[in-house]
Amino acid sequence: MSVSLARGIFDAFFASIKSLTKRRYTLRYPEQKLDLPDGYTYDPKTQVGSPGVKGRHILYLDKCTGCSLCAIACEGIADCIDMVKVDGTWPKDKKAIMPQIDYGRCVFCGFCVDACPFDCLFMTPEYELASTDKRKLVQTPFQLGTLPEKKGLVEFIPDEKSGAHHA
Amino acid sequence: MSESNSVEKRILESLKSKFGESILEDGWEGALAPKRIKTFASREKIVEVAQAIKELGFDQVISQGGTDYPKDDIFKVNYHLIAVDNEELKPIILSLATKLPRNDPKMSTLTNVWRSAEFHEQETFENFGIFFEGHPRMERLLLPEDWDDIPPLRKEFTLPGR
Amino acid sequence: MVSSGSAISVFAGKVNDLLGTIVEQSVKEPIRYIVNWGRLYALWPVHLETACCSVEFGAASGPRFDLERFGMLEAFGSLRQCDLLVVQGTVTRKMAPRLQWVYEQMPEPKWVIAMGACAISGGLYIDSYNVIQGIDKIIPTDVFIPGCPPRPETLIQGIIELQNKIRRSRVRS
Amino acid sequence: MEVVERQGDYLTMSVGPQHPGSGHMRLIVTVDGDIIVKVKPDPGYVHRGAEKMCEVRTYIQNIPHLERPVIIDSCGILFAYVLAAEELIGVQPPPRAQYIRIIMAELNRIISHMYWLSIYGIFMGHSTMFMWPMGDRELFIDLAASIGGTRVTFSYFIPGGVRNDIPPGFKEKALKTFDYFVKRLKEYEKIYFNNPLVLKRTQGVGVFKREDAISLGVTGPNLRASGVASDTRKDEPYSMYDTIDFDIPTYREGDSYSRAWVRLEEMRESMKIIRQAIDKMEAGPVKQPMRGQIKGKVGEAFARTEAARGTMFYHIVSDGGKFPYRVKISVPSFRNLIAMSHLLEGNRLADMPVIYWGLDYWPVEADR
Repeated sequence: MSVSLARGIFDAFFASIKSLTKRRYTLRYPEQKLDLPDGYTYDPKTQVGSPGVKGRHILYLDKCTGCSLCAIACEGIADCIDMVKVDGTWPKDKKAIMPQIDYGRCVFCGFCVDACPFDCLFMTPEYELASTDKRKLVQTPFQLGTLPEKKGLVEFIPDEKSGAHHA
Repeated sequence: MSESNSVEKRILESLKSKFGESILEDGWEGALAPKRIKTFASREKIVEVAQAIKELGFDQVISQGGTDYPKDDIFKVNYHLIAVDNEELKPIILSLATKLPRNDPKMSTLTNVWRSAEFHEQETFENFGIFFEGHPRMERLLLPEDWDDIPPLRKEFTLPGR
Repeated sequence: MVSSGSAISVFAGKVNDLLGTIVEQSVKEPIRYIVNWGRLYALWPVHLETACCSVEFGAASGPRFDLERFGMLEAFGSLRQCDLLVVQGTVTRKMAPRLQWVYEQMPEPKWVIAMGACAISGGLYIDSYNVIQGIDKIIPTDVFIPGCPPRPETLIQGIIELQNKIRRSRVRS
Repeated sequence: MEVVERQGDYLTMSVGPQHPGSGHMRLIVTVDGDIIVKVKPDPGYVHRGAEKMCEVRTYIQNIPHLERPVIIDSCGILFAYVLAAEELIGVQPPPRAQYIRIIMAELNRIISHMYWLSIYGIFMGHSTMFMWPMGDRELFIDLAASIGGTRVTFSYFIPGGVRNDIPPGFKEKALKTFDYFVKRLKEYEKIYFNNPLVLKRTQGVGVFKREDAISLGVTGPNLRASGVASDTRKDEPYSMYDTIDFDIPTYREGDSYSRAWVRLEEMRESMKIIRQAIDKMEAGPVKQPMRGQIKGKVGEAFARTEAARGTMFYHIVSDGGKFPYRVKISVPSFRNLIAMSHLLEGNRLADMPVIYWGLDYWPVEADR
């Protein structure tokens, strides 16, 4: 009994000590950022999406027709899309209304992307949306129209010799 | 498929021989499907039928819930039963249904037959206001303590803004 | 005599005021900086899980994201030594009074983070009969972290936002 | 468990909802000294009315909120809903979609068990066992996120298939992760499962007898730890599980220790299943296209699947409209809750966290 006890404790201790030689696990977030793939897109013809990250949306303003199908799809989910008036003239969008998304409600399910028949609402891998002001979470069509810069740098590598690490 | 179907048929036949055709009397759909048996019992006979089903080998209540039909003025209560300890019955789910009038939603509890029905019945009580006579703890479980509205899963309860 | 005496006292009072402002300006700002700096990197969160966002909070405390790099320690038993309340998800009608009690028991200064769409506005549960539509209706909230649930990176970004806010905040004497 | 009625002062206290060891539920515990005499669970702190909400949402719109009750196992809770909805709508997913579903469900099972394992570690004051699984869980989250898009809530299964194909290079990434993780599991055994200190705290604690486990309606790994080989994947093979070769780990003891072993073994089995599913998968469509408004035919459907915590069951009644008439969700945590008071009575208060979390009770799932 005492031998197995000692052996068990030694095994546990040794397994832990071994990890001192391994590489650092932590992603140092604000300096390092994960290399995420592109955002989620959807092909309305085949009705199949692409495997992509579901983050903040991107709206191609020149393609949007103001059909408000995205808002209808979201109505029963999170009710976060409002169709708002935008300045300027849009040849495809006579009513000049476009989606405005409230990220205080959005759940990033991507069903609005599935609902868009004109290839104009997709998702991007941007996730840095926290704010001290609730009103800033509402993004207007013009804010949604900008592509985020790609900041991703590091990948997660599982490697049992040197330990899982980011590089 | 035919072999597994025979097990279901045999169970249904044995129940039929005990309780007659009333075991099939459900106005909704057929009683037999692959791996599914749908039975019905009136609320006076439900404990008796449940006892017989338990003796066949169905030992757990996987789900118990009500459905509200204001048009027909009834509640339908479904017990879904599985057998975890019986190799032959393992693939089968047996549904035991009963109807209760909406103005007198009361039935006797099945916790004496299957203890696993206890929390499910409590939940049906608070969601529909169906009272289970003889239940050890007929009290509120999930809803807040100060709930004073009608039971939420009844059809006349509408969600705000819908 | 009277007038000259009052003139002197007025003068002395003005000098005193001026000195007071100079001293206050030169002392208060460093003190404010030091006090805020102390608060900044010692945020002790209350361990109150209100719903499913606690999973991602747990993941953020894990080794990959490691909130302790920002002075955020993990679970604590006592509310009396905590100064940060992270509301992790939906607040139901049954939980709302408990959340208020927890908030009232925490000592000043205290900050609140609303984590996840449910805590900010009700999220998916916009029409549920049992969900509070946003915690800023019941307790003052400092930082909003969108997502359902937010990625741990977003949570860390929100905590950095909170630290910036603390850095700017005034210190009561 | 037998409780000897004793003379003396009883103390009733409530554990939770703000308590490091409880999560978002309350247990009203009566103790005599440090022996628990009576436990009354008080759930409902996260009751969000999911069943009522289903009645005013379409079959597709129901998907995001139905997976929120258990976001660490979001595909597991959705699987049964999708199967029942498919029966009502009358669509069949293509075979490739079914294999992808199996991959996602099993990845979610590993993610869920890893989360459970890390919290189990911290409940026993074993900080290393919190850090290691929580860190290695991220590997599987990355795998699942590369398919589903988000970290935990994918909204990935829909009636008729899955929403997108798996990304190129998934197979290599997955196999690399499994090779790494299989070796890590051996280290877990060393530092935790064979650690004499952990053995002392878990062996013989919270014992479930086989008959009690069956009669109380316990399900999932907790039931398998008591010696009942009950697993829906074998009992009533849904999707493509009948083409895959795997075992159901069962233990006879029924204590907290064997409940932990069941889950550890299940992670190994899950990796085995995913390897086979990747190999068996053939190229093809991943979704049956559907036009127009999705409506269910009049009638009812019920389906069960094996989620990480046990058998998930959905009963959907349809009246032919675009909204389901009634959706009954029967979740494993809710059925395991009844066992909690039974198990805790007669044990010491200090063993409460071990027993409580050993059941893998997830309050959000139980409350819905």
